[in-house]
Amino acid sequence: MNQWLLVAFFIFVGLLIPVGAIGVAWFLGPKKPNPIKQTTYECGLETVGDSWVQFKAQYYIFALVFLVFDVETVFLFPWAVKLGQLGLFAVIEGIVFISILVIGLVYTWRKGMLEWA
Amino acid sequence: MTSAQIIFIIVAFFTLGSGVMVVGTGNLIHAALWLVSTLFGVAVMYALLNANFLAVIQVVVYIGAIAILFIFAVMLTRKEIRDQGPQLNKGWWLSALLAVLVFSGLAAMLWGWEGMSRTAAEFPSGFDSMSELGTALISPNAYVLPFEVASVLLLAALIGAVYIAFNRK
Amino acid sequence: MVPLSWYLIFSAALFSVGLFGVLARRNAVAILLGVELMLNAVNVNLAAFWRYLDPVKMGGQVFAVIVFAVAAAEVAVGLALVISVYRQRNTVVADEIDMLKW
Amino acid sequence: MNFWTDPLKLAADWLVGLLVGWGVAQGIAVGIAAFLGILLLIALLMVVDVLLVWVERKVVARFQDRLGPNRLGPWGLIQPFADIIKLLIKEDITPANADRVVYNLAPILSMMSVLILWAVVPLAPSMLGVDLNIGVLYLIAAGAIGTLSIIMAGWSSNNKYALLGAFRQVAVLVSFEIPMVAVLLIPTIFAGSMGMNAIIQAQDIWYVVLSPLGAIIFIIAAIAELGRAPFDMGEAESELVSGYNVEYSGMKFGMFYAGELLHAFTFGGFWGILFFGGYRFFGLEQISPFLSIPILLTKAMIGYWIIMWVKYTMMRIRIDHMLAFNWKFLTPLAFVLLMVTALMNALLQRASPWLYAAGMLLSNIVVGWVILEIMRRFSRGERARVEDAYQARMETARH
Repeated sequence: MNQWLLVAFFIFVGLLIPVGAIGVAWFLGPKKPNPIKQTTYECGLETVGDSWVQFKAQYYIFALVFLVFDVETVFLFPWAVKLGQLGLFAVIEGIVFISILVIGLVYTWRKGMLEWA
Repeated sequence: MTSAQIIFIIVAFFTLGSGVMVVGTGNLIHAALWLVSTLFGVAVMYALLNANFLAVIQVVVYIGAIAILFIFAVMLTRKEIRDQGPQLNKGWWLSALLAVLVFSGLAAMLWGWEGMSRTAAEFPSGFDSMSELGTALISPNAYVLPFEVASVLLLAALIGAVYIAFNRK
Repeated sequence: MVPLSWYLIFSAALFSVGLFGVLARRNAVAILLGVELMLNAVNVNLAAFWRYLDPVKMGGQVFAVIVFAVAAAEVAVGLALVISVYRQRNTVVADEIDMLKW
Repeated sequence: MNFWTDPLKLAADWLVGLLVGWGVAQGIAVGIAAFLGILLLIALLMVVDVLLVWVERKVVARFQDRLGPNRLGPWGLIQPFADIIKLLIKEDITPANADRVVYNLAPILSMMSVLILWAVVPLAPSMLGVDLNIGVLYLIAAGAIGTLSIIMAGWSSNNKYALLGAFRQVAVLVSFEIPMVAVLLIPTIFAGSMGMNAIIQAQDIWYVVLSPLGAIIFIIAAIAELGRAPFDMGEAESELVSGYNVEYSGMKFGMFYAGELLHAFTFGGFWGILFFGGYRFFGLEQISPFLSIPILLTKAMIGYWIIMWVKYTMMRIRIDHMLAFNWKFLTPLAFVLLMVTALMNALLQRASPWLYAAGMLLSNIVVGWVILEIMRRFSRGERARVEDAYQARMETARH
């Protein structure tokens, strides 16, 4: 049997349990909606303006740096699996790869992108 | 029709439906979330093709990083998140026509090809795609150069993107 | 067993959907979403050819992995450009970004 | 093959035989048996989860010099069940401005991202959901879905606190994923495989001995991934009232809460699997799954206890410090450690296992010592800078 079928079962059951729990709660709980109850919570004040506001660019920078690093480290997994059998050449290769990664990190650091300014 | 075919058809329609929603929906956050579901469908495709590594990095890289980046970018480029005005160009029907033409052209081309009904080759016994991929990526007479160049490409992308997005005035 | 053609047709359809998105959407971020769909369609093709032609040769998977890297780079730079333009011009509508026309 | 050595296979064979006897096709019967097994596993996990609520409350009470729940049942053991009943009969409020579909999907995905982790957890040598050859990456993939659920919850609530909490939480989560992935490469290098079972089988010497720094970095990154204190930026009560789940109530909130606890327990388990030999304990696991499952769960519980210990001892770190700590300390350290490990692995390839372990341990100690030395110098410099600035300010104030 394909392994992924079992993963699909896990995902299905993993969805089933929370859906079931929330469904039972929805079935059992009282349903008396009113406009005051359904307002957005803002520490007792009435909410001002839209909350889907614009965010600071810093979040994007962190996500960006993360994206690049994530892709590169994920690529290292096939390398790590075969490392034992391939000897010193593979190690040097991987070290070059990681060093290029670290250069990127040093560059962003030097440019002050990693500051939460 | 076998069970594999039924699963394929369900996944394919799910993925394509989500893809249509990506290009069709007005709210960009919704579009990004539909993109996530499309990407997940593609990951299932990889799983159906026994490409374990691709299936997992599809989820890790695309859903875990690229989709998040899209959502962040949408939040950053908005004063009011709900789009005003039309989402599509004036000549959108031309684009639709072109897309349909491309699809029918590709389909027609595939129709005449003799490899169409080819079925998957069996894996040799003891075949571990993960370890083969490791060998292919790092052994000197295989794909070591693309592997290293990919890291240089990503370094360039990082430097370029950081420079562009964050040029403080 | 699913024949190869199904995967190819599927990926052609996904590619066309992405193409429509790239051509028809006005918002630059949405255009990049369309590009992502197209890249994914390409990757499905590569994986399918790897599986159906000669699974012992890992070329198809390696190619797909490189496409992942390219996609990541493309998104990083593309979205950075969009954000940069937004900060200067206050718009993300592709038609209104026309600084280089003059 | 008897009940004592392999109960699961026995039960599965019996069930398949029964179903085939009823005229069900072989493949479908196996599928049904697998499905029921998974259902059983996850149902048991939910029971564990309920008990974790009790453990958590009891332990935090002790940390804070209180008694914790002690009214209902012996030692308050019935308390979590009462909590569940309360959550079940509470009104399910959806804010009027929320994006309904996304809002309701987020807690479900959050719980799912935790439950599917157990697909790759080996409970015993012959007892695990799926022995994927990419098991380690599966961990990261499930985490990606969890990250997505947080951003969905924050955005769809249409609440400023929720959105801010979600954004901060996601920034922290993605940042700490880098050292996490880098450190996950270390057991992969040692074992030469990404499968969880293979990693456990290869641990004749626990990997915590080979790479203590790796184990420490993993648990720090794991705490951040879990969004627990000191990295609980997303739900900082005092700043953001409750962060991304502020608008959630009733069972939907319960899903986030239960998901968080089970996630912590699961990561305790992964810590045990990757660095402390998983179900292995002096050959006891060979005797019976009835011994190996308690061994694994005990290790998971110890990991969970350490996570709780950190949570109730440390105060919350400011977000800029948190990100600086990750990008300027943890990530470079993880990469350096990775490079050193790869190099040592190649050099000690032909050495005996004990020499290999000693060399690895030594290299870890050297890296740790160097990093501590750098930290010490840096902090002394910082202190001198701050004190000089203070002195200078005092001087100007005097004049």
